[in-house]
Amino acid sequence: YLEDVKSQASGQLMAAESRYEAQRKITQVFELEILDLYGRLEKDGLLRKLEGKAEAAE
Amino acid sequence: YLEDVKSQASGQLMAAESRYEAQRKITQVFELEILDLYGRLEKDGLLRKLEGKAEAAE
Amino acid sequence: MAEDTQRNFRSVYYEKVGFRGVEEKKSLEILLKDDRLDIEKLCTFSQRFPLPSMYRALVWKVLLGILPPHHESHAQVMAYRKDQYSDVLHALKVVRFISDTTPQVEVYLRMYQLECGKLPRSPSFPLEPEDEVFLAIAKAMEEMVEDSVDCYWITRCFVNQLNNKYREFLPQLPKAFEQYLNLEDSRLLSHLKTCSAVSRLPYDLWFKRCFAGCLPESSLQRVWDKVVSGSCKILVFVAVEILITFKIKVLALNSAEKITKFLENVPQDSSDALVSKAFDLWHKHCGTPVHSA
Repeated sequence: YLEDVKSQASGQLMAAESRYEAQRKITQVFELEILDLYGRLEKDGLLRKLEGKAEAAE
Repeated sequence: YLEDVKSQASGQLMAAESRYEAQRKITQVFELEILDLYGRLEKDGLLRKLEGKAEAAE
Repeated sequence: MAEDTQRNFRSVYYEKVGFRGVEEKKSLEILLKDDRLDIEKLCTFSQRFPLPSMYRALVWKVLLGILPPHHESHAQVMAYRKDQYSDVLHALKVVRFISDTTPQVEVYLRMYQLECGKLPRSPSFPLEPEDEVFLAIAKAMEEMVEDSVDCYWITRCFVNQLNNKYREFLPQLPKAFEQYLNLEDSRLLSHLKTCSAVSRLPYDLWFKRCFAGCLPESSLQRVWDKVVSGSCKILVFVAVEILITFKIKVLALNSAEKITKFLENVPQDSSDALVSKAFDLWHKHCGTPVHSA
């Protein structure tokens, strides 16, 4: 019976851990996405600046 | 002893649950950041388009 | 004694009119009533009998470890599984990797990739061969499992089983195929050899995709009952039986290309009988698993 209790608990625990692991993977993906988006924003900003200069030079 | 095992198991499960909750909070913060960055990128894109049009109209 | 005769008569009668599974269904229901499901007995049952459709998803989930053996925890564990499913699904939408128009099987693939830490940087990157395998299996699974949470989890664990538990066995299946085909019909094998077709047979379709996209789902799920419950060798006998069933056609084809092309698109109208015969072959060569229930 003791084994039974243990195995039941471990079944639940494993599912809970797996849900947590997925959440961690999501955080990692979000982190990369944020970096990527900042990169794009900076590139955009730079581009606008360059365009602005180009216009001014015309 | 059985009670011991049970309480240990429920402790572990609760720990897993709270780790999940903590990770979810992080994910949620990141999610807001992503939404914000997308918003800025889109505004930028729109702005550039408008500027482009304005120039063309000049 | 009289009762026995009557019961046998009834079984035979059911068999004739197509209710062959009545006795089997009852014995499965007894197994499923246990507070703590006996995984070994469920495996043996699935190895021996086709699972009744209404219990297939449940038994698969238990055998694949999606649900634990204890009935009492099923609701709680399934709630965790559902959370995980919606968390991952939502995350993919946030990063705009999927949209409302993304085909369901591709959604499953992206979810799986995210969970494995293998999500590519952009959805427009070309798919790897293993992704195509996942998609083919997910597509077939969609036809078998109605609920999308169940479908994702079963596909994910089915694919994991192929990649882990069966990792070492799957590459040996082409050799085994050749061996059993030789035992069953050596003339067919020598024809394949003459055409240099042996090394070019659709092994990926057979042994990586487990016939997903090759057999109709109604027959395929009976094969997958065996794969889920522990036998990947059944795949060999399905392949052998395909060759035997379409022997005349195959013997008439004289190039490896034509043979492979034909085998990749075999007619599907007799699939159910084909699968039954493949089971007979399997039992003949590997014995019948003892049903201890």
